[in-house]
Amino acid sequence: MKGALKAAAAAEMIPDGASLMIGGFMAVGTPERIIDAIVERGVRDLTVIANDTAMPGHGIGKLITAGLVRRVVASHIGLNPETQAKMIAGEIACELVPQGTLIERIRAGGMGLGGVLTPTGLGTEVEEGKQIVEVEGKRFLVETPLKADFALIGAWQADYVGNLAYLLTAHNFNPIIALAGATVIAEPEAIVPVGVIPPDLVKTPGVLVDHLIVRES
Amino acid sequence: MKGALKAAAAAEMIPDGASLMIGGFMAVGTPERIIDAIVERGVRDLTVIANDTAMPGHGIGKLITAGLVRRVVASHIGLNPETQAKMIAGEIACELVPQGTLIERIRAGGMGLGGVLTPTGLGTEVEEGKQIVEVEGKRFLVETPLKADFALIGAWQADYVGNLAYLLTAHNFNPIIALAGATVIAEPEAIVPVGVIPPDLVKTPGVLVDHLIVRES
Amino acid sequence: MDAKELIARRVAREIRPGMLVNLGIGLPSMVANYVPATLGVFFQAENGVIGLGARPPEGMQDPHLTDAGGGFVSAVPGAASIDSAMSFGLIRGGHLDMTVLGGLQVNQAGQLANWKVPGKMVPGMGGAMDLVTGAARVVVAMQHEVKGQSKIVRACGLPLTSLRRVDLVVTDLAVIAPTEAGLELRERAPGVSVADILAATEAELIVPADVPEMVLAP
Amino acid sequence: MDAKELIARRVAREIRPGMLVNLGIGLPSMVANYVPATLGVFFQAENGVIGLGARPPEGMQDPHLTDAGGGFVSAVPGAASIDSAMSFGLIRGGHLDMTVLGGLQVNQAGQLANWKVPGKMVPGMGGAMDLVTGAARVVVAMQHEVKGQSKIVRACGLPLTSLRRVDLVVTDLAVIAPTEAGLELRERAPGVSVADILAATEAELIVPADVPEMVLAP
Repeated sequence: MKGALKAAAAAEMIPDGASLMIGGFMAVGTPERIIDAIVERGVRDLTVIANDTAMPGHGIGKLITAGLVRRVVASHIGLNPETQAKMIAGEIACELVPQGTLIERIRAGGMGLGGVLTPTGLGTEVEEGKQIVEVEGKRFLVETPLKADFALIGAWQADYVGNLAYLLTAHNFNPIIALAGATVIAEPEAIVPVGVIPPDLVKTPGVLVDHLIVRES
Repeated sequence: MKGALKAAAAAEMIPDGASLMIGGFMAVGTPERIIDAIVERGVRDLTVIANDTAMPGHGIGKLITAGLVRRVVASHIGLNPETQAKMIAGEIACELVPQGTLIERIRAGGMGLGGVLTPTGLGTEVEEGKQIVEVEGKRFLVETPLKADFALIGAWQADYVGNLAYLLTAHNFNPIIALAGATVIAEPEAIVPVGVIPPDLVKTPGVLVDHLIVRES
Repeated sequence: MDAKELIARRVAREIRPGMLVNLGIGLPSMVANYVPATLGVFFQAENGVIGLGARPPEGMQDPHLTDAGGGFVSAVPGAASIDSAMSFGLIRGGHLDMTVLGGLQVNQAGQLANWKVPGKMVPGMGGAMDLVTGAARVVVAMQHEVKGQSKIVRACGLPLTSLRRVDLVVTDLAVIAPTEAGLELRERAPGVSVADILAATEAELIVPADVPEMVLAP
Repeated sequence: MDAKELIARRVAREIRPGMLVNLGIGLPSMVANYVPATLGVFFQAENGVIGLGARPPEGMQDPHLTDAGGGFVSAVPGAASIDSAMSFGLIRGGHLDMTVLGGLQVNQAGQLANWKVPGKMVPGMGGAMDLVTGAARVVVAMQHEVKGQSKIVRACGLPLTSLRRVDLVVTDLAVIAPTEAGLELRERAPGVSVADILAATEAELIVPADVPEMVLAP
């Protein structure tokens, strides 16, 4: 059984300089209350690993606007002009990663694999500086695994075991980053009694989740 | 929309010498009606890629007993003495693969990855003859991807789009082999109207499934 | 009919019954408007759904159901939710039957550049590199020229998206099929001559004796 | 109390509240009998469930709910279904807090052999190699000797399961902790002397001044 924290208490756990994997795709499925609490607390020099940086005023965009992020590993920052401006100004270091490679690198980190062998990026700028291996006569990039100090999850339902279920396109990176954070904090839309979520609907087993955020009213 | 075939019609598609990935763990989640039809038809020289070969009289065990299998790629054959006897007699070639490596090799084959970088098997007999790569100072075995001519899936519910849902421990290899068969044949316990399976319960999207087996009464 | 609608209507005719198709943001997304529901085509949004449907009526939007551009969409009966690993597994593994993407340049070898203009536009490649590398069929939908400059070039000045040769390029002037032999001119837009196309194209085109006019989806 | 029950009761005391634990087939599976439900421990069956429960009463078996040996089990409230890729992702990624496995031999370096007796028993490694390589804590539960031969040996004659040094070995005679320095004798079974253990052990043991008697779970 896990207790449920207020978002502010979760933000207290996150030190300056921490690396955060954050779920969501253009802020859909992003844990907004945790993000608001991080902004409120003013945690600095964060590394954010996520699909994108959303747009100003939404999800990860709030962290960017508040100047709390020093490094971004993402597949797309095109819809957040602030991220691009800060990257060009040298305030944020951006590593841009093909989306399918990014999610597999996170999965590899979370599942104890040594990396990802992918054809994506071969012969492009993405290849630069990377190891290439040949398997059965074909060449593949070796992409390194990714882990983070914290994974911040947006979920639909949780129970007090920590099991999580997601809705529709709000799955995205969430079930994968839950494997790769040293500490996993989930912000569900609702917390239901144990036994309410059918075992076959659980996408993140509770054993992966360290803390739940309680619904604040 | 996909029509539903009788198991015998599905078995007709499978030629001698075909490679089959078959779902199930000790015959739990194995498509028994397709297997019965293959035995009935007497397809020969099959390669079977599966977690195990079950036990005589159950699931893949029926293919072994009937002498239809020439090669097995599995993690465990210990509960089927016939597989072991035929292996020792040289009638079946067995490649034994750690279970976690086997499922990742199938996933890699189905998802267009070049292979699997795993620490499992390093320094053991499993390492013999395999490429080793070093990533960030750690050594990993390079395990090759696996694909097959057919994936034979045991499922709980299907709809006529081909979407599949599974129950409890009958998931096992099924959702993964659905990615790696050139032709995917699913044997559900029930076929329900399109729209009945909630999108969040679908573990195998219908676009992966080529044929459904109708319930025979 | 404006150039974008013409391109979308022509691309729509590439789509076969039962296909799984991914449409990029912008022009490519317009293709869905010209694909009849009776074809049984499933659209994938790489952010997490197979069975993308039309924009929902006002008041019926669900914040958990959006497309890759972040816009509200609906789901058709038989839709499936997928996480990002499954989504890109389908793409990289060749289970996606067709992707339609915008382009900045296509070179003589049929390779696409569409993700970066160094020093100007560095949005990140998103899913484009995986889509072009992995999809069973890659269709580029773009205007033939930009500011009087051909986008079909001998060599891409912009960074490549993938080494993979795309399968078809549909522009407001022409349909071009990259092949091992080179860029084959296959069709002309209505009212456009082969000479017009050659004049607007920097790359060398293989021109067969007969170049029919495009047939557009209704 | 027979040897197996003694081992199972001692291993049970290694399990901490809230852990995710995988118990191997045979002797290790007996450990669950001595873990109180109040600990909130979740058992994983690697074939696909977290929250494995007791064998169901006759007539209440579900053919979709079995353990890794193929036997009928139940699921506790809060259980989760997992496919094999997730199951071994949890194992290889270190999310499994403890695995308890049987053993054929443990060598001086604390490495385990438990999957093959060449020429005699070649069942395949199943999940054992991933479990030993990946679990956060590996506990070997086995009899100290077989047919008068020590199973704690200087060098394994049998093929290794993993290069990884296991964390604890619990036998019917002793508890031994493999460390960087070697195999440390930690506890004696009730009524067994250090001399008895040394006599039954081929490998060299580090013997501290005080070797307390095992405390068993009730």
